Amino acid sequence: MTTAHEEPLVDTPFFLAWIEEMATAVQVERDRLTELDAAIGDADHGANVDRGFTAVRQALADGPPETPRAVLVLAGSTLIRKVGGASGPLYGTAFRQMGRTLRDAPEVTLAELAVAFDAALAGVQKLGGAAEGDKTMVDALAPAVRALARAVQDGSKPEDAMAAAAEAAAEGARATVPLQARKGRASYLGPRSIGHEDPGAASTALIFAALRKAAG
Amino acid sequence: MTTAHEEPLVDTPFFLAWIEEMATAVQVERDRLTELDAAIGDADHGANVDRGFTAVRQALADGPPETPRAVLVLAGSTLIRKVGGASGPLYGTAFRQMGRTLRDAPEVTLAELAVAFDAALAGVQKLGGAAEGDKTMVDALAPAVRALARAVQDGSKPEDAMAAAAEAAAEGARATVPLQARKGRASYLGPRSIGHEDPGAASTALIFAALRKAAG
Amino acid sequence: MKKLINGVDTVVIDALRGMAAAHPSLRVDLDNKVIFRRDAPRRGKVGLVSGGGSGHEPLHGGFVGYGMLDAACPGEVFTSPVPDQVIEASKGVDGGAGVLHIVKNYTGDVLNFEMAAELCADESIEVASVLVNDDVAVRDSLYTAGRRGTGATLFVEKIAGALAETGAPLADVARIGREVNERSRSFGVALTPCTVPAAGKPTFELGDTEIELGIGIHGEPGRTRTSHRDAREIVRLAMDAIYDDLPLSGETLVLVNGMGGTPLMELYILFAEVSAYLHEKGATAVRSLVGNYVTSLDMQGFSVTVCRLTDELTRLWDAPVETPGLRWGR
Amino acid sequence: MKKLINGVDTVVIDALRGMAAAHPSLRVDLDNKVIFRRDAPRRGKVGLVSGGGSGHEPLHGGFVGYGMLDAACPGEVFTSPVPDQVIEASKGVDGGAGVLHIVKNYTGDVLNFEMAAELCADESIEVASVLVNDDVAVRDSLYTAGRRGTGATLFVEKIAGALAETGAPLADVARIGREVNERSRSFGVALTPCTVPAAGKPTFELGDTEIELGIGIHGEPGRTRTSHRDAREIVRLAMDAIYDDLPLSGETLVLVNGMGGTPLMELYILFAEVSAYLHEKGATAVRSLVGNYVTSLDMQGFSVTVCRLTDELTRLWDAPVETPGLRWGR
Ligand SMILES: Nc1ncnc2c1ncn2[C@@H]1O[C@H](COP(=O)(O)OP(=O)(O)O)[C@@H](O)[C@H]1O
Ligand SMILES: Nc1ncnc2c1ncn2[C@@H]1O[C@H](COP(=O)(O)OP(=O)(O)O)[C@@H](O)[C@H]1O
Ligand SMILES: [Mg+2]
Ligand SMILES: [Mg+2]
Ligand SMILES: [Mg+2]
Ligand SMILES: [Mg+2]
Repeated sequence: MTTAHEEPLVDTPFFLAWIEEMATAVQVERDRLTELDAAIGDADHGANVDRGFTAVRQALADGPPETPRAVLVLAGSTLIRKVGGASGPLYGTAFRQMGRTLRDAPEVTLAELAVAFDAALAGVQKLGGAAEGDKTMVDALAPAVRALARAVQDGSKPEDAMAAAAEAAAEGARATVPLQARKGRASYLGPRSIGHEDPGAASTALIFAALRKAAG
Repeated sequence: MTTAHEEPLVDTPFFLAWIEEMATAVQVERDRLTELDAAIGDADHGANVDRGFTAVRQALADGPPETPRAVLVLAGSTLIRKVGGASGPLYGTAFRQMGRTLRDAPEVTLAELAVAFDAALAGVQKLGGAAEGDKTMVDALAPAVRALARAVQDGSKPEDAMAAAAEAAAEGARATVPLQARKGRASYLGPRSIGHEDPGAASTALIFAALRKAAG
Repeated sequence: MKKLINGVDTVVIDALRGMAAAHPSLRVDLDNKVIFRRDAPRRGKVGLVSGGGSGHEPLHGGFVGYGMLDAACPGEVFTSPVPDQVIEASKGVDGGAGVLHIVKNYTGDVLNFEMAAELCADESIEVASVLVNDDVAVRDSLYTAGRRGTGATLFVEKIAGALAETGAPLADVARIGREVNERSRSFGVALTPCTVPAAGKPTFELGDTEIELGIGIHGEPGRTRTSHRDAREIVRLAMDAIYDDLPLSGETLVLVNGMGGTPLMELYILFAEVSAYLHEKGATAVRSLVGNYVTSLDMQGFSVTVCRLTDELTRLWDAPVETPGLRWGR
Repeated sequence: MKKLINGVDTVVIDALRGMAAAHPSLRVDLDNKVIFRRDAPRRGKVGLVSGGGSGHEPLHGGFVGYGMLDAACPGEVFTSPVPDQVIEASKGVDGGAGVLHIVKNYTGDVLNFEMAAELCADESIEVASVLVNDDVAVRDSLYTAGRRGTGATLFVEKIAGALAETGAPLADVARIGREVNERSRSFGVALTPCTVPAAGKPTFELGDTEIELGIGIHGEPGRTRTSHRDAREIVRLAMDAIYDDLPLSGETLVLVNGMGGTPLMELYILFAEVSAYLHEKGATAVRSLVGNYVTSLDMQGFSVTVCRLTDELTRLWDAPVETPGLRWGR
């Protein structure tokens, strides 16, 4: 990440670091994610995202792309190709849409990143049809995307904007606990889904925590 | 049982009482017998003998036979027809052989009873091929039959002879604990059969305890 | 967790190796994780592709063969397959008459099959889909992901497979698949949870006298927990739930399905009760299957699926089938 | 204990009711507890009767039908049938060519079938017997009741049934049954005990990292207890035990059999290992079955059975069979 220009820029190494942090985080938290999924789903979310981000890490190592766009598109298509389940296409689409919104340059502005995150959210919602409050990853993703956009608009430093996004995601994930699920497997449980954190929201919070970490 | 004659006589009501006592005893001890069988067999011995003696009780109630011989033969064939497993044919044969050795009279002498028990033992051994020490019902039956014969020879009163038989059977059953099984299912366990009481020996001990009870 | 496996990460591929070794009638593509009929693609025949998470065996791989599926795509345990698998499978079975995707209604399955279908279209493979959603335990409303696909999947695969074998066009094969789904309903009950290998412990806990009603096939808890009771009463709960949704009469096809850990003896006891229930309602099980067909790893429990037959459906059900898991007439 | 039953005393009869309702090709005599082929007795054909304790389903009732058994006698759970059942069955299948009793080598089964055979002789029914004793975990010596009959029973029933279907005389059908038995060996492994309904609790206890080697099919503990390990290593233990007794080479028929509570996925993983083991020894599984065929209620575990084929045995194995549990060629 460089802040030498007037407008803060985010470069390819930053995105690679972010993905590295993500892969580490979901590996470390794999069992907790699976336990969350066991309670209201089918006990595979930890394994799914771990398998996915490990594959992304591998794909990036095999042929490191040169632009943020390429990093994100490769990450997204790797997730689609390796994860399966609901989270595979959803996360895959999120990263692909994010990437496809960016110019194919070695650095992008923070404002462009905010727009890209918005595209990620739109992609997830278009594909999965979930609104906020349905107890899905959208409940962490949407507030995080909003917080980032607001911080960028307010002229925050990159690390502060990303910290704000991470906090919003964590808060959004926590806030899924009292909700009754209306999308995904947890919706099969009806009222019994209340009282548990949504696993996808929890992994989304990890993704934004990784973003903050990558920002230093 | 009458002891009015010089030689003690055993009558039909005694045999009916004996069978009643047996049926009660195996019902009460059903779970223990099954647990013994679970340890070194297949967890059905309690159910088997309970089903068998309940059926015998029913058969006797349906048409009470008039002689000890008929009581025993009916008991034996009912066991063969209702129990299955190893114990069904073995116990069935024991009772049938016992009956078939007796005259078809309403009363038999104690000496005749001893001979009949000897036939029971011979029947079980011929059919099952087990010797003493093989950790089977024979380990309770053989000493009981011997004790009864000895007591009768010594001129004991019927109740004393039967008590001696009951004690010998109980002792014989207990003595199966340290043995390694060489017949029946328990033999599949090899040395692992050591340390458990044989379920068939345990039920034989119950049969002789019932004999003592029936003798008053 | 005790399982007969070589490692939690290789269960799917190791099982595929076993299928390849056991069934010469199949061609198992270990790289792409696709189970094919050995003779696929068949010129002029609609190709049937199904798939879903592993852990439901014999579904789907065990239903690949003459008169049923042309290919199956097994995902990781309880995880829908990825689009690549579905694309490989679709390419491999397309004999020029198009490909039918049979998809159980789970968000993951739907999304991955949809993505695959789009990419197939790019490669000029004509794809139609049948969505299976037979489970009455889930209300199909704005507040759920819709009914789950469970036992009826087998009926759809068998009957659509039989029609495809006659050379019928894709639209007809899709139509009959949808008809089977619409005429079928299921309900499941668990006595115990199951253990996903990678999770290492049971997906939920259940007391010694409790059962879960309205379970799916992914080890998830059911809609409600209740006290254990006689087979007769449990069957009544399940059948009432089905009947409330689809009144039963006339000739039916019934599947009494074990979840993987239930002895066949118990499934027959259940079938006797199902059969008596149907009789009471003026319906008959003229065709039936009793066994472990759509399972949930080692879960103890069962599901019951009823399909209201038509003459056409009965005829197609009776048509020859030759797969590892279902076979008659050949 | 949670089971899908109406009561511990009625499990056998309730399951028979279910079989009667599910399989129109069978005639189930509920009074005598015998499962018949609907078309028994068949004039001039040797009648095949098998039986044993219940709890091993689909063995034996699920193997009644064309090309296999003519009748099966289910005893109580894990309890051999009584002679009356065997006599009824024998009478009901005698088409004038005599009756073959297929008996697993357990004291109870042997005694009850022997008694029945004697009484059949009194009624002028010619009876021959095949004793199945394939389990290498038990040494056949003066110090045991001899080897148990386990998985090979299915092979004997199928192959003798196929020969009987050709109209072969009783002596030949008995001979081939004995030949199959002599050429077959089995070994079983348990991960968990099973629960006999009437006993109400598991037959033994096993730690979270322990397995039982050399189990039979009656929930009994095995010969030794050892630590749990990879499927590959467990298969090696089982196959070595078989190989030590009967060196394997050439073409074989292999059954990888679940004990009732093991997912099919795991059985396929085991089959891959068995197949690799055979390959190493210069043998091949040219025919195989993978599934729950000779079970032990809800036990988790498996057994593997290998039969060294001859051309004649392969031909008879391939012959058509139509039973609830095994079906091909019709
Ligand atoms: N329609 C949807 N829209 C957005 N997110 C969804 C949707 N359905 C499921 N999810 C997310 O996916 C997560 C589950 O992912 P995962 O367990 O990997 O897949 P699966 O549910 O197929 O097993 C849920 O916790 C939820 O956050
Ligand atoms: N060959 C034999 N001779 C004498 N008794 C035997 C023999 N085999 C088994 N038994 C007796 O039968 C008992 C088991 O009876 P049971 O459990 O009812 O039958 P099964 O072993 O067929 O399950 C054993 O405990 C043993 O005492
Ligand atoms: Mg999940
Ligand atoms: Mg027993
Ligand atoms: Mg899943
Ligand atoms: Mg028994």
